[in-house]
Amino acid sequence: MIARVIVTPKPVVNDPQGITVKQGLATLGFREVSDVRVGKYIEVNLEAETEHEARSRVEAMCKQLLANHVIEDYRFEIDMDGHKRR
Amino acid sequence: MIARVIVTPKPVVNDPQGITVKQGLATLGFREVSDVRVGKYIEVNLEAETEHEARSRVEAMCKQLLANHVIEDYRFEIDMDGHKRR
Amino acid sequence: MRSIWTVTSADEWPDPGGPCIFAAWAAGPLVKFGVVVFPGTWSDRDCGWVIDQVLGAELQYLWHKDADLKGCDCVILPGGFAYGDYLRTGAIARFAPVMEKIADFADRGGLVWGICNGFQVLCEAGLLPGALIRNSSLEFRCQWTNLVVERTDLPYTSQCGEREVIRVPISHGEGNYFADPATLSRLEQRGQVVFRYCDAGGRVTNSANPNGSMHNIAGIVNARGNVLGMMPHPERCAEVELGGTDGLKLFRSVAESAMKVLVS
Amino acid sequence: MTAQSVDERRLREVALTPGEYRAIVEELKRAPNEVELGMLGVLWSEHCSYKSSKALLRRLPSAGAAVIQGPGENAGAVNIGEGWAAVFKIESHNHPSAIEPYQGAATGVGGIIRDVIAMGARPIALLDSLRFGPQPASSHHVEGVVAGIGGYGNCIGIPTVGGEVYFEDCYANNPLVNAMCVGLVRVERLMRARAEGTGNSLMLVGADTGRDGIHGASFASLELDETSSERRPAVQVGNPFLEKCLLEACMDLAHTDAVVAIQDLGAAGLTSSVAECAGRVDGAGAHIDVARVPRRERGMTPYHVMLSESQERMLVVVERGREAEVEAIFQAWDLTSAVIGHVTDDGHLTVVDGAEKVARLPISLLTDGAPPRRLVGVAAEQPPGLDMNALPPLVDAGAALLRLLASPNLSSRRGIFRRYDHMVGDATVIPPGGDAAMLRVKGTRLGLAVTTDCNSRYCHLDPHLGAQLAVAEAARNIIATGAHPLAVTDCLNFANPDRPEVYWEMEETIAGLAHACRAFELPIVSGNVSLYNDSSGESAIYPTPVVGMVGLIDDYGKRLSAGLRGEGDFVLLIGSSQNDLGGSEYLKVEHGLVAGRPPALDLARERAVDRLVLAAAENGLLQSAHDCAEGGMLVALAECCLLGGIGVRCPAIRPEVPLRMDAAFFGESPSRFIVSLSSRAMPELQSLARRHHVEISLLGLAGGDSIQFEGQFRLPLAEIRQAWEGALT
Ligand SMILES: Nc1ncnc2c1ncn2[C@@H]1O[C@H](COP(=O)(O)OP(=O)(O)O)[C@@H](O)[C@H]1O
Ligand SMILES: [Mg+2]
Repeated sequence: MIARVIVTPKPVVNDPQGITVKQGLATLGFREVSDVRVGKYIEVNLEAETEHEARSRVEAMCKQLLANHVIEDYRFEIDMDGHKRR
Repeated sequence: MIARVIVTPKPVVNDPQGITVKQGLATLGFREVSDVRVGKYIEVNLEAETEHEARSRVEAMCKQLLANHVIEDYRFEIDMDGHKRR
Repeated sequence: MRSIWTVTSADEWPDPGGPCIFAAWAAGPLVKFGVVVFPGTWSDRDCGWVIDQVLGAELQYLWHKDADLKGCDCVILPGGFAYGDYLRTGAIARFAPVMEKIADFADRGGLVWGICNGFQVLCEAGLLPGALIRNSSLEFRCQWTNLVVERTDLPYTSQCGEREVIRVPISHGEGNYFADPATLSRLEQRGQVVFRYCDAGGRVTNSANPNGSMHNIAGIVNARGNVLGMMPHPERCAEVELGGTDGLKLFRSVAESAMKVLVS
Repeated sequence: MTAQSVDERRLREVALTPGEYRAIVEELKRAPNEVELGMLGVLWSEHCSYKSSKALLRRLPSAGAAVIQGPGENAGAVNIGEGWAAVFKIESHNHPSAIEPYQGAATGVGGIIRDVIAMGARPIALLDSLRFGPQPASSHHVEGVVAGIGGYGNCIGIPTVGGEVYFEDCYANNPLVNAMCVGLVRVERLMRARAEGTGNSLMLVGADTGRDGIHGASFASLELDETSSERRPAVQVGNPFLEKCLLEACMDLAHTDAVVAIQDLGAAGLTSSVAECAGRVDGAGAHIDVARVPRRERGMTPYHVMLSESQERMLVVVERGREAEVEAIFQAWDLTSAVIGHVTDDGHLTVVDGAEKVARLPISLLTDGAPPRRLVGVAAEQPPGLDMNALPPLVDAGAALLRLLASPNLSSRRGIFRRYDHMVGDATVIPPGGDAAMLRVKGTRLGLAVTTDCNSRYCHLDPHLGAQLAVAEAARNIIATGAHPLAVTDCLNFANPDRPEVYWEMEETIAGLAHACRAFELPIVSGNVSLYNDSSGESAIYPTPVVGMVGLIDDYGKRLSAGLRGEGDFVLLIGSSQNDLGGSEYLKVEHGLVAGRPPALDLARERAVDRLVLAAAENGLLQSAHDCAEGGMLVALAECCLLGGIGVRCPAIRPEVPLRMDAAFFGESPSRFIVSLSSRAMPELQSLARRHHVEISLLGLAGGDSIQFEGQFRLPLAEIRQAWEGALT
């Protein structure tokens, strides 16, 4: 199955990348953009017996490695039928 | 409204970051992980009259700036009710 | 020599020499280099130093907001982190106003030379094929590398010997050259690979590859031969006190080629 | 609100004691409001007020013929000739790096760069002095910190040319990250952050202000404990790209004479930068309107704005009426600038939010009001002695050498410094990897040598002596390049000074520093103190006085580096060796001991040795020079070989009684160098040595591809290199 993890900078944390991309978009004429935040997307292929088990394992991965909880938030979804898109 | 854009490395592009994350997870005992790909998550707050308009604008942003088609694929969803989480 | 550049292949060039050329050299090479400055560029001053103080050629900084190349014969896109390299290296820089002029200039055969971040910008702008991704080590690398010069018929390398090995430092976190298989084989077939990472003996080996680049590619040129992109920094090795002078050969080549065009 | 009624909890939040609160009420003759309390809290924190260390710091010498600017400004400055001043300072970012290694280290680099920019100087080099717990447990810290330093320095385009890395148990929960920045400015363009001229405008430039790092300064003044992670919003994210633009724009300010002063915003943000800037001018005050401060977030209160530690901001004092000129310069770099207030002559910092009054405090209360803390020092327990007779004799010097070179404190640092751009600027004429690095001053023949040094194990065993040894080692590192030591910046890292033995360590360390700097005639022109480096009072760090030193050579063409140069050159040990095994790496690596007294330092002899090496370098006698430090003679010799790619052939070492074999090879006697020279230069060196009364001994001849001591051991250079380079990659 596949876990799709999204890691984003916490709302109060400065996001220089987002600020710069927003300015870049403005230069390109996308002036309707009021805010940009840039985070990470992590696709994890894993084996698990149940969705519940997958959920708790991915939760642990996020806590321990995938997200830096000092400055980042994370969320994820589990796709039981998902398979590697290669 | 909010556009949630996901940019992933194309399957043919090797993804050293993904490989390293996979190894890191294995070291932490997550041996059930068979593959990891690391991409970007970009949250764009924008104004648009209609979902259709939003869609075409975000499509243009992706083409021009947010993704590099030589090495990356992108996809996005539009959340009409989404607002900045601040 | 302020006219549009015309690139001829090296063997068609007339034999340089004769007193007039040396007189011209004595007054400094006549070529005018333009060095582009984006917000976040930092090799601009180093390139400027080499052009102005070491080579003695004419130097013109080009601001990213400029809409005019000010009569430069060779435009350098130098190293740095334009716009912080946020999102992707070179991604935002390629939209700077000056880039439009540079694309036109390249179209007309003008010399456009991307170094490090400049190479990344040229790829993003589509002036060179492929892309530069994260080093396979995932680490930034600042170190000397050996490069084998695979083309010496270019205005950038005419002062190098056939398959000469030159020592030039790299300094990048994303210099891992990638192109899809079709593009890569086209590059190889057409001899567009100019520099490859190699060992001191010129052998192109895995262990000599500092960043995981496909085919050990360190620099490529476009099909026409006027747009060069390279990750290593020739402007960091133009004086003995900095550990080597091989980089100066590339700057000299450009100056010399300009001379040749002038006499031709 | 009276002194009694103020909530204790609130006081703790702003890190003020009830006594301090009483002092505030007494001075103001009223209770401070919330915003005022917050402002006083940050400025009276240890980090900003130096209330525990100020009295001691006065003992450090800061005067000297070359000094243009001593302590008290954003950075120190010394005259290096030809119209140039070198500007430099070192600063700690220990606490943020413990919590978030990457961003903590990155913003530490960003902060020290702004200090140099504020002096009007262009930064030309960075150094980083790092301390971690033992590997592999500390690898999370090491990885993050090294990546963070590189992430910032590489992006902004200032070369990171030196530093140090040590691993000791005491840093496991308290890693140290000290960053030093060196800049250059024409003497007449040196700026000072003085808010002169009533009515002049205060402009805030650079990043928008967010809610980041509120109470960061107070945070750095507390011990780390379990709740530290809850204070994590104090962690800030750096934007090196923005700082690069800020740097260039500030350099462009030199084209206008409209700018009176520049002050960076660091710890305690707007509050401290405005107060400090006004505090440097008698009677000056400032009027600030927080409503004019550009913000990154909605819903920020005046409290947030005054205390925010958002990075990449500068305060610029501009002549009234010329704001547009300055704005245009920042605009060219796409940077926001806003006039947020003006200079007054009422000696007060007045803060308003549009029409509303927010705070009004005397500048002197903010900057000088914190009551000094009178602490007492009590000598720490004597560390374990060393019974030399109980030490087993050295059996195989070659095998010991390999183990020492592979140990984390002695192995090659290449795995670290190759992740830093150390070449940008085209000025690095001696790259990292040897002793001091050297940067040429373009347009002249001048070379600036830079280094940071401190062996904190010595300081732990004897703080007074350890501090002197740090100065001596830094000086030797400078001298090994052929440069003359010029001036010092210091970063004093200690545990909790409320503990008498820690305060005693501070007293001893500072006395030792002062003593050595006086002996070397070296002024300390800037510095920083970081206290409370103990987690929950358990694991206190060793006293760690990092010495940053700058030296000058009048012609960088005469510079020396550490690597051997030519086959057949004579390899000499300059200086004499004693049984100095106390505190050595040899003891730790081979015998698992941290014990004994650090090597004795005879400052007169040290100076004689230094003078000899400088004279020999000056006269062009030497091919290479290397400081003999941790690991002793044999490790230093191996480094000379490895850096030069040439081996050495030596006769057997037969030390004369009472010198022991292990001490001869691995003892860490100070005041020694390893040099190489051609045989032709020998007679002249010998006579120089006699004149300086310095002992020199021939170790062997450079050549071959192994290190051999006849009849003792022979090791191929390749094997040695593998041990040395394998450890830290
Ligand atoms: N953290 C670091 N960053 C950059 N350079 C470093 C770092 N640590 C050590 N170096 C460099 O590696 C070399 C060896 O360091 P060190 O063993 O501390 O030297 P020494 O004992 O002579 O002071 C020096 O050039 C030093 O500047
Ligand atoms: Mg040292």
